[in-house]
Amino acid sequence: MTSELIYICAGSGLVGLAFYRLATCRDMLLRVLSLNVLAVGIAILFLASARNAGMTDAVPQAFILTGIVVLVAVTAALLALAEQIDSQRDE
Amino acid sequence: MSLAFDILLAFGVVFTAAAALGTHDRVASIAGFVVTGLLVALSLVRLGAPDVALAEAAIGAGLTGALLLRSAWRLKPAESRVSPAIDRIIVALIAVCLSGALAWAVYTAPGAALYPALVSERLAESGVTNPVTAVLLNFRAWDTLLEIAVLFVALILVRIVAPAHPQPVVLGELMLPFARIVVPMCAFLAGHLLWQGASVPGGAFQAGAILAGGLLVLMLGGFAVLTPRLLSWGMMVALLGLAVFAVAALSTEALTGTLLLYPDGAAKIWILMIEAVLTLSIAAMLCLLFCGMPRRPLNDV
Amino acid sequence: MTTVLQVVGLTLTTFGVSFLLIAALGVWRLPDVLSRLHALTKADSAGLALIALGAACLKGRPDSLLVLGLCVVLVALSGVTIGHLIARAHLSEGDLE
Amino acid sequence: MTIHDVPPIDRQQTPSATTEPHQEVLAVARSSGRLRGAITTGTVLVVLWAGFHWNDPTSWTVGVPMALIGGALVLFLPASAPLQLSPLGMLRFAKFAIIGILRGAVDVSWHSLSPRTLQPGFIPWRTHLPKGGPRRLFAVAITLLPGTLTARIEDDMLTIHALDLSDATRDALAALEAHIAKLYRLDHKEMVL
Repeated sequence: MTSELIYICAGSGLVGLAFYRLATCRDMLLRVLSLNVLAVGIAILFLASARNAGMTDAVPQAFILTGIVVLVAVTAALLALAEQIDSQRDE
Repeated sequence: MSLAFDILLAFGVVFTAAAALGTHDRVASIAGFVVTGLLVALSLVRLGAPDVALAEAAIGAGLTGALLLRSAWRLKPAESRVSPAIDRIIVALIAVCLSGALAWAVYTAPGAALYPALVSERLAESGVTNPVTAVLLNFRAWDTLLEIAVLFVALILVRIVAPAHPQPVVLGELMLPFARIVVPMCAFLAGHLLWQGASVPGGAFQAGAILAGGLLVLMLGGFAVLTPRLLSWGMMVALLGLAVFAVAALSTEALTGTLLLYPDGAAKIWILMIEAVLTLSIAAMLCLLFCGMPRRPLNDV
Repeated sequence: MTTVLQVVGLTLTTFGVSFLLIAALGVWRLPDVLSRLHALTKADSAGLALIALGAACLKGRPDSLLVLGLCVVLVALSGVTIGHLIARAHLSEGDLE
Repeated sequence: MTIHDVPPIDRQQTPSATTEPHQEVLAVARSSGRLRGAITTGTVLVVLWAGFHWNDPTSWTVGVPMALIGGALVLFLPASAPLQLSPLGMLRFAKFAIIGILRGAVDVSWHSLSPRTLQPGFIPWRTHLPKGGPRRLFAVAITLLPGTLTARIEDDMLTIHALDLSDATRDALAALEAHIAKLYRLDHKEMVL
């Protein structure tokens, strides 16, 4: 149980850090990066809580796997939008 | 001993994430993010989730890092208006409270383990022996179908917004031996992960991500230029995954009366077929998401 | 037999890990970018090769040698290529003496 | 530095398409060379697959398409000349390379521990090896061997960054060049090219 607690602390630490950065930063790229860190922190939390007697539940694993793939698509879309906003601002 | 390793690893994860988020140098920040992703992949292995760890290393650290690096050269840095100290202190307090509350809530949540029993009970009839693959492509295949749809929607969004296409640079002679070995190896590893995903960690998402990496070596090394013809082929392959998955859903409906309930005894073949097409399709989608898709043909390149 | 393999495996792994540690130290202590690349390309490949060999000994099955060999080849190749690319980019920025 | 600062690649200047006389003949040779490369790659992949999954014949349902895709991806790469390696040379070169890599690691570790003694600098090196495979192998091997790192390749002119500028380094480079020449069965007449 202790090793789960360690990873729960790490995961919630990541969430806190990413939240702070999202709230204080104006740079688009760093915001997208913080969003990714936030998602990673939640993944660790989810999987640490899914552990039971040395086994990890398969259903949350599948959810997180889906989440990682969706997140990369969201990141690509957000970056494309940010680039577009940047070039519109130029004109 | 293993506890010391866990503490060191967790500390490393938080430390690299703090370093990544704390610096104003974008490249350093992205490098920190990639290292964080790799350490997180290691800690996911420690948490007994090697399938997720593979996906995190390939997609979360690798492809996302490459995407961020691509955009770092295009996005202008924001005007450095530092928020007032009082704001930052308040936000920091909220963040600390949030972390603490989250950790407490997760740690004390009642561990109602409902799924493991259900999954292991029906694993024998799912056609595969890796429980994660069984959940992804049998028990909750409907979710995965929608996930592919989400990926495709993101692709369409990128196509509409049409960011600039990355210009490959002349990277010199040594790119050729690198590509000659790494590109076929990517295909090999993708096939290997796809095949072994039925019984041990692996599967279509990890395989697709690795194949996409191989395609990106070809693109960024300047060996393959994204001509309009290649682009439309890529779009076709990207759509193929969604189409095949949807057709499979409809034909299972016709055969068994339930969406994505595979016929008895044939589940493994169905899953393998869907996964094989999904691998190609995910690779094409990830590659196109990275390269962007200009509306105009690339005449002026 | 197994104990001999284990001792050999542990020794090789220890050597490999110390190469990696020294490479990290080198990145920190060497004076300029190009000298640091030396530490990254050479000590890394050799360290990983030794660790892989040690791991194969510890595992005691010959078929793991194939997977580990593949890993070593890929890491060495990408180390060399990326080292060269960084050096090349560094030179074209005009730092050639 | 990365994707955007350098002008885009000009397809006419890639190493495979040089300005030599019989363009059409060369084009045919190139496309057949590519096909040969793809077939070689596919065969290697099949052998690797057999090594990984020898105990599971059903795995070929994935293995065969994988080998086809891997071979097809290689079609994008420019062709290189067929390999004419001597088997004995390969064994000798492997021994030389393994010893060299270990020595390189020890050497650089030593320098990391005492960086004050270091006098790094550049060595320009005009190689006699013909362009293509031999020259690329030379560049890769330089980076793995003690104290040297290929920093730039311009035709037969290599710029090598060395941790030690003494004659010993030059001798080691000459020895490496001779080893590669033996590996590819090149004699001196061809090397003057």
